[in-house]
Amino acid sequence: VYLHVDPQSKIPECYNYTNLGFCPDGPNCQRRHIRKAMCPMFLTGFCPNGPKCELGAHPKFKLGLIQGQLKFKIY
Amino acid sequence: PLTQLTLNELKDKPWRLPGADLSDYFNYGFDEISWLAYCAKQDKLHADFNPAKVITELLN
Amino acid sequence: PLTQLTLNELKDKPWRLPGADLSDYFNYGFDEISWLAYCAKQDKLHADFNPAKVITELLN
Ligand SMILES: [Zn+2]
Ligand SMILES: [Zn+2]
Repeated sequence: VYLHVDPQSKIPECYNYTNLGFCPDGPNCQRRHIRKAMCPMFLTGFCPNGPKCELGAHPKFKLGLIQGQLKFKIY
Repeated sequence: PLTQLTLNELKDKPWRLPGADLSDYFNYGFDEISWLAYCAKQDKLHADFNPAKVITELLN
Repeated sequence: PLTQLTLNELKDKPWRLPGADLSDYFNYGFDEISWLAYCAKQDKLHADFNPAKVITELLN
């Protein structure tokens, strides 16, 4: 049995794309842009499934960890 | 959307467990109380939102 | 909101160019408009329903 190793898998996931939903570097970004669907409940504000949710991603729109040129301030 | 009632019906409240990350469950910086306050404001039918009751329930 | 300013500050908006793939820039099926709306909601709800603020209001 072959374990197929995706050469992309060593590239870290893009924080902006995953958490903020936008990365200004687009296709030129050095990090991976992993396309996801958002959990519709989480989009509303709350999903009881938490980290085990299978309805979609629960992106953390968190500030202060942003890489690159995007600068967000939320208070 | 999940309302106050639904939240109270959930027997397990895994976001309260030690080590749980609230932001895995709540978006927009909500926690349990602020989420309930938001639901109450969203839904005028839940104008019976009673802060004292919410706090009491949370502490139980 | 500040998030909107930030996007406007980007001189190039390469995702608008012909042949650009929006999903290279925007995740979750967002486009420029829906993403800005999402940011605005983040801004607003963080400000209005910040847990500390809600608690303060409940106790007053
Ligand atoms: Zn990126
Ligand atoms: Zn979910």
